[in-house]
Amino acid sequence: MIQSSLVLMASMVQGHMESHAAPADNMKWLWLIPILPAIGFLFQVFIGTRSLPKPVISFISCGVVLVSAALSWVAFFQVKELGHAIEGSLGAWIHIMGTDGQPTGNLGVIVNHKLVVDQLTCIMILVVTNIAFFIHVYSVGYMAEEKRYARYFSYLNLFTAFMLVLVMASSLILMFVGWEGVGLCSYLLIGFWYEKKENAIAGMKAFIVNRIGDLAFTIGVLALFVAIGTKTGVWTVDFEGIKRAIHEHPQALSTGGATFIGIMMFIGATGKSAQLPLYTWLPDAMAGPTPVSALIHAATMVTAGVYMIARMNFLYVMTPTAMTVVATVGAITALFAGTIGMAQNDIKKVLAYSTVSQLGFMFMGVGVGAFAAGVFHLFTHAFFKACLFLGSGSVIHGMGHEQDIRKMGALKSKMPVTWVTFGLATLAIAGIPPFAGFFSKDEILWKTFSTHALLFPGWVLWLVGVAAALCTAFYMTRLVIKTFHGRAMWAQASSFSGGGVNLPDWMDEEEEKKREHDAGRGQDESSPAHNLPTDESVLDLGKVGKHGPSSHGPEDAHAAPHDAGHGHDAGHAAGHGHPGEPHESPTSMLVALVVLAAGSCLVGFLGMPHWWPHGDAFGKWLEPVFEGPHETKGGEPVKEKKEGHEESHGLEWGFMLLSTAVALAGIGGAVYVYSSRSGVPAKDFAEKHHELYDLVLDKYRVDELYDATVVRTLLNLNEVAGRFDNEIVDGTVNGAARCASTASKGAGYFDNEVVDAAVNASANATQAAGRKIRRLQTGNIKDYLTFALVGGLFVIAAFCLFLTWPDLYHRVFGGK
Amino acid sequence: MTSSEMVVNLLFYVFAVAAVAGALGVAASRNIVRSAFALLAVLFSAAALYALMKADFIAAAQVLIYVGGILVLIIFAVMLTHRITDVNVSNESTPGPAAFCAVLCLLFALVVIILPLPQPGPNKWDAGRAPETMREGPYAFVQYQADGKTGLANGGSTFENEVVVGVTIPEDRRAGLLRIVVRAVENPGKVKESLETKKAPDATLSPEKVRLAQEEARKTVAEPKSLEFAATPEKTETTHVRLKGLREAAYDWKVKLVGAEGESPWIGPKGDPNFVVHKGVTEPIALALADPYLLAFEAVSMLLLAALVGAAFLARKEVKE
Amino acid sequence: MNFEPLKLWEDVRNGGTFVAFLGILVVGGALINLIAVYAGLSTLIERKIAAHMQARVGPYRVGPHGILQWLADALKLMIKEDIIAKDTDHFLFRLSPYVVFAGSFACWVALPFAPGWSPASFNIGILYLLAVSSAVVIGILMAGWASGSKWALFGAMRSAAQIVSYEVPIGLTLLSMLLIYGTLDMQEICYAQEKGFLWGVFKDTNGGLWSWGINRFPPFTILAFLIYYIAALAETNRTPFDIPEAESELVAGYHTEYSGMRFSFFFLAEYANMFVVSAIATTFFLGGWNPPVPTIPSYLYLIVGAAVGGGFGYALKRRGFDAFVGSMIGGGIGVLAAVIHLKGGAPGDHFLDSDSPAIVKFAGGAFWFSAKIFALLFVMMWLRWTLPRYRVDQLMDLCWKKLTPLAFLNLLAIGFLTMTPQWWARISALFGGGGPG
Amino acid sequence: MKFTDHPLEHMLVLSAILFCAGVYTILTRKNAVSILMGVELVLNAANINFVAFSQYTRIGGIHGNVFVIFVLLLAAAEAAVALAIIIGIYQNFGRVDVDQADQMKD
Repeated sequence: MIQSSLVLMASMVQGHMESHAAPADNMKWLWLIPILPAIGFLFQVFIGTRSLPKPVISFISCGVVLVSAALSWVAFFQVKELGHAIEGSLGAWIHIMGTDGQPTGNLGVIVNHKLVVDQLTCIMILVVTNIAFFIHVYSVGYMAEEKRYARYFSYLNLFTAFMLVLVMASSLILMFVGWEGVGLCSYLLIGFWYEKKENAIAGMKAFIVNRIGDLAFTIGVLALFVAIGTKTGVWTVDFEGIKRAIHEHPQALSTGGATFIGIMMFIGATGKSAQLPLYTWLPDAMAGPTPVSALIHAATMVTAGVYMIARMNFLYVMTPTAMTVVATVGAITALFAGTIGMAQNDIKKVLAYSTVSQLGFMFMGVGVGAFAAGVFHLFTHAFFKACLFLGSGSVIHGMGHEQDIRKMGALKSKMPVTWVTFGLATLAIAGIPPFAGFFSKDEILWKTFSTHALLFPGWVLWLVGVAAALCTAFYMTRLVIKTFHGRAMWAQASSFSGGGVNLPDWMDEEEEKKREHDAGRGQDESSPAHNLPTDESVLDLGKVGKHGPSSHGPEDAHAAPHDAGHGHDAGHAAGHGHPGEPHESPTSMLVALVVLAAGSCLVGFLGMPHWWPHGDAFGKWLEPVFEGPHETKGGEPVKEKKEGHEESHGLEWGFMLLSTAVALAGIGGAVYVYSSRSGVPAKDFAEKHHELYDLVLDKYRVDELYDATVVRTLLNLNEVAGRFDNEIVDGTVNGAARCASTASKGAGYFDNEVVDAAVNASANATQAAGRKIRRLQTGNIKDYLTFALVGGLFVIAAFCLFLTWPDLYHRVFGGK
Repeated sequence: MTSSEMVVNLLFYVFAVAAVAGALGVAASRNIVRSAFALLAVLFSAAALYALMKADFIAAAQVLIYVGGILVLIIFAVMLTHRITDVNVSNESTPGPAAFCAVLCLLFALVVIILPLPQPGPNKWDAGRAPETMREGPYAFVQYQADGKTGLANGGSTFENEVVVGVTIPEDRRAGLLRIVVRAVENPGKVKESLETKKAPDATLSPEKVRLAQEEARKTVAEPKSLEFAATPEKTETTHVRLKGLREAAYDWKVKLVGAEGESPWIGPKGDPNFVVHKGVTEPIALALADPYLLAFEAVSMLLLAALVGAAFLARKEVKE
Repeated sequence: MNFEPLKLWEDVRNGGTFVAFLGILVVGGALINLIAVYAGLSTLIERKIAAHMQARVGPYRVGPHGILQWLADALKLMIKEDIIAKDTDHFLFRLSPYVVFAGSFACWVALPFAPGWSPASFNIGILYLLAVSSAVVIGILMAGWASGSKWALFGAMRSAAQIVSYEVPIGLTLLSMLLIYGTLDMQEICYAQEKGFLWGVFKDTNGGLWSWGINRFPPFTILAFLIYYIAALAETNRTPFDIPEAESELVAGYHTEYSGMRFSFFFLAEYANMFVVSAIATTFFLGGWNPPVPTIPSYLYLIVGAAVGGGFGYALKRRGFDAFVGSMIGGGIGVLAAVIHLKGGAPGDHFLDSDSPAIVKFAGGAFWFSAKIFALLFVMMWLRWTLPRYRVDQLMDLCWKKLTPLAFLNLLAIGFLTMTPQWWARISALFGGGGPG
Repeated sequence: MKFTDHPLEHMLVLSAILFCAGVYTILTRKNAVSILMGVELVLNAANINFVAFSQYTRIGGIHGNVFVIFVLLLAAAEAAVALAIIIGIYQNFGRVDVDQADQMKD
C-alpha cells in the first residue's frame, strides 16, 4: 500500500513537471468547466428529485451550464491571447509501473487528470456549452408538465459534463471516459419515458450499437498505445505525447499499422456519430424528448466522432487508405441518409436522417484531409440542426405531440416565429449562400474535389456529395412545405388524440390502401405495425428496428394517452389544456429558436473562403492544430497546401456557384412537387416505383438486415451457449452431486455396519466378561481371604523360586 | 555351653511350644471362648520371647496392649455377641481341606526359605550377622554382640552389658607376643543424654550456654571410667576378648600388644563411639520415635483417635425414642 | 556373700553359677510366703479396724485380741470342700484363680522395697506393673465365664469393664509423674525423690517430705495422687466401687461359684493387688523408701518425733479411741525416733547416704516403704466402711467424665511445668538474658 | 539344632508356624470374632519376626522394634473398630456368622 502511494506521489510530481513542455502553467480552473455541470447533476439527483419546485431546478441546471459556458469563453479568450493550448491537470489518475520498475518504463503509463484546451477544443466547448445552455432554457418550457422534471435536467447536466470531458480530454483514455459518459446519457435520455417499451428498447439499441463502435475504438487505442510504446519506447496515451513520438520516430508506426488503427478508431466514430454501418440507432433515438434529440443527436454527441478524427489528424494524415475509407463512408452515408430522409413522414425522423447525412458530409470533409472544413461544417451544423430540432419540437408541442407531417399543414399562420426560424435553418442546411450551411458544405465539396490525399481522384466523392446536397435541399423543403404550408390537415382530424385509424374519408384511397397494406406488411410510412415482440427477450434488437418506436411513437403516444387517460403518458400528451388549436410555443422556447436561427445565419461568415479578405478565420484559427494531409503521390509530406490554392481561384468560384445552383434546384423541385402539385408527383412516383418507394420508406430495411444477420447469429449463439451450459455444465455438476451422494451412502453403510458393529461387539464382550467375573464376588469374606492367601502363596513361591533358583539348580543338577 | 545358654534354650523351647499350642488352640478349638483364652497363651509366650530377645519394653507393651486391651475386647465381643443363654458356644467352622493343605504348603514354602540346609557355611542370613571388619594399619578389628556370633555394627547399640571383641594380628607381629590388653573407655560425648539436652545444641541457646550445659553434664558423670581386660593371644589369627560389666554408656575400645621386647601403642578402630550399651530397649525406641519416626508416631496417634471415635460411634446402641 | 538379689538375674544371663538360678527360686518362695502372710494379716486388720470403727471389737477369740484369726481363716479355706459346678468350663474354671493370682503376684516382683533392692530390677518397672496387672482382668473374665452362671458372667463383665476403664486414669496420672522422673525404673524414681528441698528448688539437699513426688509441683501432683488413689480403689474393686461383691445384686460377683482354696486365691489376689496399687502410689507420690523428714540434726528428730507421737496418742486417747490403736500409733513414732537416732552422724546425713551400711539402708528403706503402704491400706479399709457403693453408671461416669479429663489436664499442666526450665531458658535467651541454669 | 546357635532361624520358623495357624483360622472360621483372633495371630507372627531381625542381625538396628510398637498400636485400633463392626453386625443380624453377611454381593 505504502509503496504504491509513494509511487503515485512521485508520478504526480513527475507528471506535473513533464506535463506539456509549453510553459503554460497548470490551470486547474479548467476542470471547473466539466465539473460544474456534474455538480449540477449531483445536486439534482440527490436533492432536486425530492423536494425542490420546478423553477429552482431549472434555474440551477441552466445556471450551472451558463457558468460553464462563461468559463469556456474565458478559456477561448485565454487561448486566443496565448496563441497556444492551455491545460489543467489534477495530478496522476492512473499510474502503472513499468515492468522494468521505472515509472515510464516498459508498459508503464501515466495518465493524468489533464484537460487541454487548444484551438479545436475551444470551438467544441463553445458549441457544447452555449447550445446546451439554450437547449436547457428551451426544455424548461418544453418539459414544463413533465413529472420527472429534476431527473431530466440532471441527465442533461450529466451529458454536458461528460461531453465537455470528452472534448477537453488530453489523453485518449480520458476522452474515452467522456465517450462512454455521453453514450450513457444518450441511453438515459432516449429511454426517458421508459413506461413505453419502445422507448426503453430504443435506448438500449442506441447504447448497444454505440458499445459495438466503442469496442473497435478501444482496440484501436490499445493498438496505438502498444505500437508506439514498443517502437519508440514512449509509453503514453496523451495526444501530445503520441504526436511527439510519431514526429520523432516517423518510421515507428508503419502505414499498415496506422491504417489498421485509423480504421478501428473510425469504426468507433461511426458507432458514436451514426455513420453507415452503425447509424440505425439514431432514427430510433428520436423516441427521446425533442430537446434531447436537438442537443445530443444533432449538435454534440454525434459530432464526437468527427472531433476524435480531427484530434487524431496527425495519425490519419499518415494513412491515405484510412483517409479514403473515412471519406468514402462519409459520402455514401450522406447520400444514403439523404434518400431515406426524402421518404420519411415523421418530422423528427426526417431531421434524424438529415443529421446522419450532414455527419456524412463532415466525415467526407475530414476524410479528405480538410479537417478545418469538416470541423467548420460541424460548427455550423450544430446551429441550424439544433434550430430545426427545436423548431420541430415547438411544432410538436404546439400540435399536441403530433409528429406526422402528413397531419400538419398551414402552421405558418399559427406558429409564425417557429415557421421563420425553421425556414431560416432550412435555408442554412440546404446550403443557400449567405447562410452558414453554404460556406461549410461548399468548403467540404471543394476540398473533396481538389484533394489528392485519397487513393482515387477526389471528384468521384465530390459527385456523391453534390447528390447528397441535392437530396438535403429537397427533403428539407418538403418538410417545410408539408408542415407550414399547404392545407391544414390537422383541422379535419376529429381529435388530435383520436386514433390514427379513423381518418377523414377525403383521404385519397391509396392512403387507405397503403394503410391496409401497411397493416399487412407494416411497411407504410407509419411503419409496419408489427405487434409487440412476443418473446420477452428485450434484447432482440431486430424486433425493435421493425416497429420503429419513433416512427410509430407519436401515434402510439397518441393512442396510449387516449386510452390510459391524460396524465398517464410520458406527460407531453397532456398538451396545453385544450387539445384543439395548434398554438405558438411559449417565449422560453422561442428565444432559443431565434438565437439558433441567428447563429445559423451569421456563423457562416467565419468560414469565408481564404482568398476572401481576412477570410477563412475558422481555418486560420484551427491551423496550428491540424497538419496538412500527406500527398499520396510524392510520398513525402507536402508542404502546406496553401500555395497550390491561390492559382485555382477561379475554379473555386465556379464550384461555389455550382453548389448554390444545386441547392436552389433541390428547393425548386420540392416546391414544385409539394406545393404547386400538392404532393401528387410524389404519390405518382410512389405508385410507379412502388418497391423503390417502399424500400426507401423502410430505410432500405437495414434494421431487418441487421436482425437477420448479426442479431440472429448472436441469438443462435446464445441458444447454443444456453444448451451447452445446460447439458454439459449442469450435467457435470449433477454428475458430481450424484457420485458424491453415492460415496456418502457407501461411507454411511460402512460406518453403520463396520464401525458400530465393532463398538457394540466390544461393549458386549466386556459385559459378558463382567457377568463371568461377577461370580467371583461371592460376598463371603472367607472366599476373599482364600483368594488373597492363594495369591500370596504364589507370590511367595515366585519369590522363593527367584531367590533360591541358583542354589536349587545346583543342588538338583549339581555343579559348582 | 554355659548355664545361661541352657536356660535361654530351655526358655525358648518352653515359650515356643506354648505359643504353638496356643495358636493351634485358637485354630482348632471348638469353643470360641477357649480359643480366645488360647490366644492369651500365645500373646503371653510372644511377650516372653520378646523378653528373651532383650526387647523388654516391647514385651511390656505387648502384654499391656494385647493382653490388657485387645484380648479383653475380644472376650467382651465374644460375650456380647452370644446370647447369654447358649453357654456352650459352638464355634462351627468350615474345615475346608483345601485351606488346610494350602496353609501347609505355605508353611513348607516359608520354612524352605528360612532354614539353611544342612551343610554349614555362610548362608544368606549370615550376611546380616557377619561382623564389620575395621582396618587400622596392619591390624583388623571386629566386635560382636554378647552371643559372640552376631556382629555389632561400628557405632551400633547393644542391649546387654557384654561385648566380644576380636583383633587379627598379622603373622610377623604375633611372634613374641605375650599379652593383649583391651581397654574400653567411656566416651563422654555420647554419655546417656537426658532428654533435655539430647537435641543438637539448640540454635536459640547461645553457644556459650550450650557448652556450659555439656560441661556440667560431663561433670556430673563420674570420671569416664575405663575397664581393662587382658587376654592371651590365641593360636588363630584373631584373638577374641569378652568385655564384661559395661555400664550403660558409649564406649571406645583400644588394644595394646604386650610383647617380650615392649609394648605397642594403643591402637583401635576408628568411629566416634565404637558401640553404645543400653540397659533396655526403651530408650533407643524412645529416641527413635522422637526423631526419625516422629511423623509416623504422630500419624499413628491420629489414627488411634479416629479409630476410637469410629468404634465408639459404630458400637453405640441406638437410643430408641 | 554378695547378697544382691538384683544381680542374680544378671549372673544368670551372664552365665553365672547355677546357684544364681537357685537364688531366684528362693526369693520367689520368700515373696509368696510374704504375700500369704501379709494377706492374712490384712484381712485380720481390716476386720479389726472395721469393728473398731463401728465401735465393736472385731475378731477376739482366736489368739490374743484375735491376732491369729487370719490363720484360722486360711486353714478353714484350705479344708473346705472345693466344689466345681457341673456345667462350668472345667479347665478355665480351674485355671482362672491361678491367672488372677499370677497377675497380682507378678507385680510384687518389681516393687522397690529398699534402696537398690527389689526382687527383680526392671528397666521398665512401672510399665511391667501395668502390663502384668492387666492379666488380672483376663483372669476375672475367665472366672466369670467359666463358672457358667449368669451372675458370675455379669459380675465378671462389670468388674472387667470397671478395671479396664479405670486403668486409663491410672495410666495418665502415672504418665504425668513419669514426666517429672524421666525414667520407668521404680528404683530410679525413688532415688529421684531423695533430693530437692522445698519443692525441688534446692536441688542438693534431702528434702524429705518436700522432695517427694506429691510435693514436686504441689497443686497438680497432689491432684494426680488423689486421682490415682481413687482409680486404684476402683482397680481393686474396693469399697465405693465393689460392685462385683455387691451381695444384693450379684451375690459374690465372679467368684460366687468358687469355694475353698480357689476362693482363697481370689481373696489373696485381691489383697495382693491392694498392696501393689498402694506400693505404686508410695513409689510415685510418697517418696518410696525415702524418710519423710528432711535432713535435720538427729536430736531435733528426737524432740520432734516425741512431741508428734505424744500428741497423736493423747488425741486418740481423748477421743476414746481404743487403747490398742493408741498404743500402735505411739509405738510407731517411737520406732521412728529410734531409727533416725540410730543413724547419728553429722546433721544433713541420711541413713540412706551412700556410705551407710547396706543393711541399714535395706531396713530403713523397707520400713519407710511398708509404713507408707500400710497407711494407704488403712485409708482403703477405712473407706470400705464409710462410703456407700457406686451404681455402675455412676461408676463409669466418674471414671470417664471426671477422672480421665482431670488426669489429662493434669498431665498437660505437669508437662508444661517440667518443661519450664528449658522454656524459661529459651524465652529468656530470646530476650537476651541468661535464664536460670 | 540349639536355639542359641541359630536364634534367628528358630524365631523365623516359629513365626512362620504362628502365621500359618493364623491364616488357617482366618480361612476356616465362620465366626467373625475368631477371624479377628486369626488376624491377631498373624500380627504377632509378624512382630516376632520384627524383633528377631532387629535383635539377631548386625544391620537390624532399632527399626524393627519401632515397627513392632506401631504394629501394636495399629492392632489395638483395628481390633477396636473390627469389634465395633462385629457388634453392629450382631445387632443387625442376630448372628455373627460371616457367611450370611454377604449383603454386599449385589
